[in-house]
Amino acid sequence: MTEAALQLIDVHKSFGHAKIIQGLNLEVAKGERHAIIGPNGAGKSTCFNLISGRFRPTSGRILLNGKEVGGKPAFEVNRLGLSRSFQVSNIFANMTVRENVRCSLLYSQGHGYAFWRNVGSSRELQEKTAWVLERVGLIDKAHTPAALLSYADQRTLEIAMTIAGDADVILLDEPTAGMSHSETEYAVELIRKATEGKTLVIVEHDMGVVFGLADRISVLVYGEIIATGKPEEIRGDPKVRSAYLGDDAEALTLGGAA
Amino acid sequence: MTLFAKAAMAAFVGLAAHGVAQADVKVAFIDPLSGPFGPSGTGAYTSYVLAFEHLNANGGMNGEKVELTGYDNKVSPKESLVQLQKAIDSGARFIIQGNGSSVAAAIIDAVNKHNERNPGDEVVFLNYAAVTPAFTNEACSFWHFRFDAHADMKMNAITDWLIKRDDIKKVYLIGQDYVFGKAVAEAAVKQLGEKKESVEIVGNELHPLGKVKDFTPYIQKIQASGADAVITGNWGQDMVLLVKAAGDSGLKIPFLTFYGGSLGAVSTLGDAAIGTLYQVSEGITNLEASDAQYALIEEYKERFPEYDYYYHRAFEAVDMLKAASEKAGSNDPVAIAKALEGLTVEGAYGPVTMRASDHQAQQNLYVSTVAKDVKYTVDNTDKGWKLVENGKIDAAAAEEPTTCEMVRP
Amino acid sequence: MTTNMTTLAPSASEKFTQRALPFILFALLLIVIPFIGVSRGTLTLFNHIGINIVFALSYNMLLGRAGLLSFGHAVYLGLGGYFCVHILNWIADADGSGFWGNVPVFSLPIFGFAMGALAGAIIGWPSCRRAGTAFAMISLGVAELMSTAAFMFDSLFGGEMGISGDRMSGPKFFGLSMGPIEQVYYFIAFWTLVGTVAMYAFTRTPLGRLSEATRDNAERVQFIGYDPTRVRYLVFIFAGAFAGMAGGMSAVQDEIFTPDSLSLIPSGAILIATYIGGIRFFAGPIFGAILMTYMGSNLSDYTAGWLLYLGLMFISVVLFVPDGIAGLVFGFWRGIRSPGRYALIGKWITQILGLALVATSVIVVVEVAYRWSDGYGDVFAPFGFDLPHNGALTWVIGTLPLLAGILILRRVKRTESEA
Amino acid sequence: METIVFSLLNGMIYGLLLFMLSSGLTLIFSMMGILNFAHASFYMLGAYFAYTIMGVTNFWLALFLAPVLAGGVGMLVERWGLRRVHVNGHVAELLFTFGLAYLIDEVVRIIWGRNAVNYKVPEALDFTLFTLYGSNYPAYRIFILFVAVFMLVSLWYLLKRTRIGLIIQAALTHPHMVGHLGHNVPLVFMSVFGAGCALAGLAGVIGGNYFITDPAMAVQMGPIVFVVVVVGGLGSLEGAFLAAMLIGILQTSAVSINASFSDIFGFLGLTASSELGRITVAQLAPTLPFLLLVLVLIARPRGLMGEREV
Repeated sequence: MTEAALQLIDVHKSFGHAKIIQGLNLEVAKGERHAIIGPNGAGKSTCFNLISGRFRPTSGRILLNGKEVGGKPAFEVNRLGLSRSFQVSNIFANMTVRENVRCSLLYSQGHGYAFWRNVGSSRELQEKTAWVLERVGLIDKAHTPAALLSYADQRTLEIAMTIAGDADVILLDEPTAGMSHSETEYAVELIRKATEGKTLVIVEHDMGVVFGLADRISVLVYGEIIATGKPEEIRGDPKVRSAYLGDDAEALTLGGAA
Repeated sequence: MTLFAKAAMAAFVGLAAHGVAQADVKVAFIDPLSGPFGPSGTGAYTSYVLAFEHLNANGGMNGEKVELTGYDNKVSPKESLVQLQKAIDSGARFIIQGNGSSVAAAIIDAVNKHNERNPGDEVVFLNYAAVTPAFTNEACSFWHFRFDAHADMKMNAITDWLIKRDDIKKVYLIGQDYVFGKAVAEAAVKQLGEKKESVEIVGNELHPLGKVKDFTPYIQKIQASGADAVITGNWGQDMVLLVKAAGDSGLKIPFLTFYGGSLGAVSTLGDAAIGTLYQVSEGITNLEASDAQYALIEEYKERFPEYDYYYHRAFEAVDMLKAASEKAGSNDPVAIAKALEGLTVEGAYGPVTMRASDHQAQQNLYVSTVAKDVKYTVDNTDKGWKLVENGKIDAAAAEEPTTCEMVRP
Repeated sequence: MTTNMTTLAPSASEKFTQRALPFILFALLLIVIPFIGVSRGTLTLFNHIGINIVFALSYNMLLGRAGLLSFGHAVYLGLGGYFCVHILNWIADADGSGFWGNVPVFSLPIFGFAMGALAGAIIGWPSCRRAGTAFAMISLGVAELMSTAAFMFDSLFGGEMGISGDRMSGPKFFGLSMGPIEQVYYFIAFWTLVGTVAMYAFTRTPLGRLSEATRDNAERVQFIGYDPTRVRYLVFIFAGAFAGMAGGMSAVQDEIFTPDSLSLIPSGAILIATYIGGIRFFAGPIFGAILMTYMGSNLSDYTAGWLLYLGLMFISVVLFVPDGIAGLVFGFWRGIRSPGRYALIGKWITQILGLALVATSVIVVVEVAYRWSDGYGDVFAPFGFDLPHNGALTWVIGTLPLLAGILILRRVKRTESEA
Repeated sequence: METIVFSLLNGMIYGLLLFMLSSGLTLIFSMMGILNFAHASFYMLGAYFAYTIMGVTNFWLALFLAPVLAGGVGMLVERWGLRRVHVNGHVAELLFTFGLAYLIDEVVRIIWGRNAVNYKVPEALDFTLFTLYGSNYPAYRIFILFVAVFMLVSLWYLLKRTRIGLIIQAALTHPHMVGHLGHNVPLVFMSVFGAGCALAGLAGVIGGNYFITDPAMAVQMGPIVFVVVVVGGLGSLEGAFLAAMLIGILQTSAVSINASFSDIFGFLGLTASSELGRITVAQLAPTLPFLLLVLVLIARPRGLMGEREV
């Protein structure tokens, strides 16, 4: 068996007395596109925060490419090849789109904390910045301050920053939240293109996106994964259906049909 | 010429009505004129304004009018240097300053350097209140003249008076924790040891400069020590709060101070000041004096009701400047500096001599205390300063030797 | 791909006009100043302006660029300056021999830089672990601690008298004896230019960019592979270093340092200068330093109320022009080149008129109040008008223009928001 | 023994004054996130208002009226100043109050002059209450104690037993919640700011004649108030109380200790002849609060009893 890109073994997380994550086990293979779904408050965001180093797990192990990352600070996890986006746009608002992307590239391009180099003089850095912007279609807005972008463009920038650093594991937290139908379609296409050959873990409410994109899906309910499998397996799983009541269950079906 | 000073001068001297008089000798007054230390600087500035006004009315310096300009240094040594440069630039050749030994040290240093670097363009520094002894000892300069008695001399006056009081056997020293406060304490220890061994120093305390809000703990230490008198070099708020806390705690022993006469102390203390607050100075308004002196005091109070006639030495300094210019027959700063050396003028409260060896003025000192029923009151209260018994210390008795090795041009 | 690059990065000519040209003009201006026949006093003022430009720019590395509000930046200027004054004395004592005997006074800012960096590295270590208000409070505590402690160590800080030195000692550099103020001017001008260029260059380095990223969003910085604490710490060291460099310049110019140069007062002053200048622009602190240095040493000649004017100005900037002088200047520059310039010019003229009216009233009231409160019977008499505190005319001038001005300004604002 | 008793007593009174001053700032800081640099200026205003009112009427009216006036000024400042800069963030708010402190200082100088004013303890309270170890104890100090305790109890009652108190308490710990409770947030903010300033004004009324009423009193008190708030911890009046008492007693007792570093650290080889060895604990007294501030912020950012980090 090939080594998993991401592996969570019996991870627990509690805040005070509130047990948010209770024994999470998850394995994402290299190159796999994995979606995590579940009702609100199931702990999806917490799960991302644990993986990306924002929170420290109460117990359990988190392995990234076989290396323990649980409890490591976020920047170290990032350096080990994991990059994530945020549910609420989390960008450098006072900087231009180009600067946002350029900053996201600095570490992977080996610039470290350098104070003896001009950012403008590195040809590779300029080219890579332009390449990323081109790829996500923000090249025309390169000089716009990020705060002035439209909502959808800010989401796109969020994705651009996430994929910029050449991480091989990408975590996207509801990338299409709040987008219109056409914007969503565009974003899905973008994600598909940009994460080619990479491992992708995505949290998403839009079942169309989930079923269109994911190779495998995990269902997270009350801090536990109740099912993992291919989209069609999940769709038919009675446990999942009972977890999703009403509209959400319908969404599940619709998503499958789409 | 600055606008503020111009407006002030116009109002004070009445020049506005008569058109601008020809000003040939420019004098710069560099001290705080605004901000928290503004009052002490302005008190002295007004004294100089009146003194120069009288000088100009009496023929000026060798017939030339004197123009006084105030420069606000915000008691910062650095800012003082900027103002000094501005003053020199506008033609001032005499610099007056007094508030803060750190500022004075910076000005002495800068004047020395300026005179060395710009021969033919010399300036002279007339110090009226910075009393760190070093300025007329190891750090003396030909360009610096001090019209106030320095800390050791004032201490001499205090200790001379103190040893005559047989009821004072235990003395407590308290001062601000910096060069000046330490110098005061050192001088007190040394002089008391030499003059009267039986006087015991029961405490020698330094407190942080300008940071103590409640002196009660210190007062309690003084009370516990059984002291009969306290000697302090404190000034400003540290002075006022110290005696205030003493009053509150019922500590009724003499506080021998350098700056008890500074603005606000008497009014803050109220009746508690009587018999507890003592100061040493070169003169107080309630001494026997000529009618001319009384007239001057009254004129000052009328012109500047917010202040009291306190900076007597400002008037002495201006008198000496005039005498020196006449002796030299010129208004050239170098000639006047040379003429000032060894010069004696007859002041209102006794002769004043500028000792040639260190440029330290020698004059009588007076120990006084607060009393009611006096001719001139202070702080708009019903109290004023009154000479105490044995309070007059002759210039000769207050004199201190100097270690100055004067380098003359 | 290459075509994209050329469209993204500014062209060579843009780079020249936007980056190199301002510095070349700045350098030319610095060289020309002594030739226009200024007095020694003015040169002294220029020297202090130069020192404050470097100091304010170094402060803005924290406040504007890294988003760190410090109330103790003068500590680094002070420590750098003290070190340099000590070096001045070592140079004088070495008398031409040994290491210090061969150090030209001209190079002092380098030592100040090193000392500032060292101080920044030591003090920054605990304080940069926190950002925001906690950082501000730590800096306040550190400033109070340092300035009080300085009074306790006389051999290092010289007590309230401070430590002074003589800049004319040591080997000459380019034949400069450093005695006359003109020579000191060139020394200051040189280092002001060096400091300004270096700090501008810093903004273009990866670390400089990261400091802005950390200001905008410290959390996100972690997810692009950087430790925000480390970024802050490194920037803090540099800010301290450049402040120390300004201290070295000041040591040569004033030849004295006193413990109060470490206190909250100069730290607060540079905060005000930087903010009034405009923290969002690189050039902002330069404007602020020039204006504040000039006001600080000259405004007090004209009015006893200069502190009040300073406070009013600062508050007005915080309230109405958060981008400071630089924001106004660049806004004006953009405005006159925009197509709608005529409408804009009309608006500006109205605004200036409104401001002038407000200012007239404020000045009259303040000046009359100060004279009244001084109690010398001195009367404020601008342009020959007597304005006593009990004159009707005084209060007419003190109120009517104020009201008219406010009305005009509000009207402009309203039409602006309607448009 | 007498040193300890006096240190504790005086330290407690100083601490209570500090608490009165900083409780208002704790409320403002915790709820609105504004580190009000001008807070001590309201303390000064309280003292000056009281001085003026006392000149016209009497001390007892001043005791009531001066804090109200100071609070009124505070509300105006909030309404016409702070609210406007609020959109520009906390740094702008802080800078606004920083400038305001300058302004109030200068205005006080214009109105009341540059020198200390003669604000006296009222005659009814100007007597010696008792004599302890040969030292008189002024009745006014005990009066301060009473006023402070009265204020403490009222504040406690207001916060724990009234509806508005509950809202404020909720807002202290969860500042974002107030809006969701359907309350008029600007009004709540304005009232809290005014109340905080009134508390500072009250401290000024009873502290101004205990210490000294001059234009420098704000600058001197300012930084120490921050220390109390930060050391006490955000959102915690109990913490502010503890910190105020701690600092009051610490500073007052340190003054009476004459031991020098060489006495304390002699075992490390520090000699009395060295500069470090000569420093005494008494000399260190004014630096202690700031040392405490820095240490607390580094080691325990939430302060003694804070709910949140600063």
